Amino acid sequence: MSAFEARNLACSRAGRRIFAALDFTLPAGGALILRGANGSGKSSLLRVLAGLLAPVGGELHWDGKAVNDDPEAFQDNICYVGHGNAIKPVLTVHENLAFWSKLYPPKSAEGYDGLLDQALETFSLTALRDVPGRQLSSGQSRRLSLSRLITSPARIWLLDEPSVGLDDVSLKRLEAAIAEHRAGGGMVIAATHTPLDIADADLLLLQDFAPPAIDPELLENSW
Amino acid sequence: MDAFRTFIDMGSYGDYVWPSYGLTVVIMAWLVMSTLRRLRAREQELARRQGEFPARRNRGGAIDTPKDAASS
Amino acid sequence: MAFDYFANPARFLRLANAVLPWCVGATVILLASGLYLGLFVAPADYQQGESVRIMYVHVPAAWMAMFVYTNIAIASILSLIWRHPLADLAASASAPIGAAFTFLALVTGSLWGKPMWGTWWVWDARLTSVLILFFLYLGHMALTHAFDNPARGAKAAAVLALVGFVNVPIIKFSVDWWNTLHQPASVFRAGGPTIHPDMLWPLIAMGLGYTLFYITLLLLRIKSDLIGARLRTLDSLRQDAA
Amino acid sequence: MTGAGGIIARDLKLALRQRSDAVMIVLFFVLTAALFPFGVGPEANQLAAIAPGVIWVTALLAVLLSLERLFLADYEDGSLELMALSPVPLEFTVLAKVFAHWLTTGLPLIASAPLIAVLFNMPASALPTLAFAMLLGTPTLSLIGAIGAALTLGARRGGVLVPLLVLPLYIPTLIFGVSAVDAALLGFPVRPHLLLLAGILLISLVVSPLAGAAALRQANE
Repeated sequence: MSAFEARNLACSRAGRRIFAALDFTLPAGGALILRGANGSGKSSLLRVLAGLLAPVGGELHWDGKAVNDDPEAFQDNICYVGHGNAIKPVLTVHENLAFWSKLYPPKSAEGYDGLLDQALETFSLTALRDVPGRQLSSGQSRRLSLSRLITSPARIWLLDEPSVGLDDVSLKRLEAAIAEHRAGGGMVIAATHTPLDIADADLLLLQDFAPPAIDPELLENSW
Repeated sequence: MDAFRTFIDMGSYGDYVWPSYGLTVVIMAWLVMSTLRRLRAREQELARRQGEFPARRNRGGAIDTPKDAASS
Repeated sequence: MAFDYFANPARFLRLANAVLPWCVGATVILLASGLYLGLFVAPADYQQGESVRIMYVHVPAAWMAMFVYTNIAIASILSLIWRHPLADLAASASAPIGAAFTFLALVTGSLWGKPMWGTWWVWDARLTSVLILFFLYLGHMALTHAFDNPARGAKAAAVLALVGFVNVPIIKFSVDWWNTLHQPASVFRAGGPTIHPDMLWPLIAMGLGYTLFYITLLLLRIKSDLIGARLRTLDSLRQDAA
Repeated sequence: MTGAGGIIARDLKLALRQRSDAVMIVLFFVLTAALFPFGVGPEANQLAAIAPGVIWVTALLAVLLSLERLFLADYEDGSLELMALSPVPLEFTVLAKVFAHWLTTGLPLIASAPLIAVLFNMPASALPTLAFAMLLGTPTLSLIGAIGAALTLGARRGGVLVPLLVLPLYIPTLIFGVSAVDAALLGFPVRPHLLLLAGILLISLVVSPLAGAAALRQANE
């Protein structure tokens, strides 16, 4: 069965180590919640997992194979929802979603149209379908950004503060979508401050992987 | 004295030859000065702050850095 | 791998400290003998008279302009492909030195040109190419320092240096082409294959002297940047402690 | 490749809905060129002589002005990250975005160049060569400009930095672009000039996606 694994992962930003010796194993259908103070490296970890940021040490494994052997092939397995909503103000809700969805192969055989409608329905955006991006509230923008998850064929969802700006109803919808994704063998890794109700999720506390406050070796041997 | 004057005159091209050499000296000297000044300042600051953390002095440099700390 | 050896700064510093005195000594000797040969031994040119002595500071500067840019391009490849940490420092430390030499080549070329052409500046193919090279240097330096994260600046500058390096021959060719369209071929030929040996020796001495001068400064600047990086690490450690 | 097509279609749709951007670039082109007669005097022969140079230099500046919108908005709203993660290779993404950029700036510039030629009293016989040279040269301007735009994402003073990085690299295109039109005006063969422009375009087609993609990856880090 496929699993997503991180071994001895280390990351630094602007020459400053933020976490080190980080390990986790996520089985199919698993969920991992990242917690930690501001600046503890939750976002950086997600960006490392997505392949946007190169780790300074350690490796990732997918299906028992090292991700580094073929990073491009691995990227088909992830759907990343970051801080930026990537919504163009002059495109409508539907156009925005359609553009991102069509960069990927369709999730199911019935093609894009049904998927797009389903995604908009999931996050109650159907009524806003033809509204241009500039008229959306921040919560609505977040929902539109999240709706990419529904059309994506990816097995791993990487969510950076997915619940920011969401009302209670939308939050419930997100939790339901996550549960459904996991039921189908998908995996979710989410960084969040607000309580997100995800059944038996593993918890990863980033402060457990903070580098030692003073690292003399680093001091002598770093560029 | 005359030999010196003809040397300075450079066959009436002195106005061009000496500024060329002069500017070369000035620019190269400036490169050296600015490099040394920055090096000295940083060496002094490092010496001043070395005691700030109980860093293990590791003059031998025998430990191979994981290529990581790189690029900072 | 040989260049992996210097992936450790302490090791690099030890080697640099050992080599530096020799570099300084050789630089001084070469520049002194070059100046002596150029100013006292070399004969005046039968056409250009004593003004030809500008050649001994001008031509090596023009060589260095190209040589240093080539070095930056090589360092950029090492940085982008092998991510060698020394390469970024070498590139960023080289750029101001190369820019200074390029500037010298331009000004001394102009000072040499004034008595020959009667004006300070002609759009001579050679001078024009060097002027553009100077702009490439300025762009590289500006980009290196344009980011809050020095690593990002170094990587961006490496990409720029490689793009610039691909473009240098194209720029040279296009400027030559443009120049022949618009101007009679220049009477002014710096150096050339039929140069008198008494003129060649000071040129070689100065050229080697400039090269060693560059190497000396490069080592000093890398050393200084290494200390700077260590100070930054100290800063972040202090922040973490706070 | 369908993905790259999608990016072109999207950028064109964006440009169409923000038409004022492209219109501004063309206006800048015409207005700047129209300043030259005030600088050098209204004498017809003189204006005709400098026309090719003025058209190329102002076109170059107009392209420079348009470079900011190539990646900046996508960088700021997170689109660039998603593009880097998509199955479309980032090199193709760069090419697609450059192509869309050229369609919305280079092409309008080519279309409005004859207007300036007429204002400068340039003989109509050279117009086909001017159009053809611009057809080969303006894509190069977009391609090289993309490298500068990508490299300066996230930089302090990115806006003033781009001209410093890009203008020196524009010089070969400027030289051969002008010399082609000059040759046409003087009745010399224009083929070699155009071939050189095409050669530079080919080199840029290889270098720009590679360098641009590398720069975008750095910006996303």
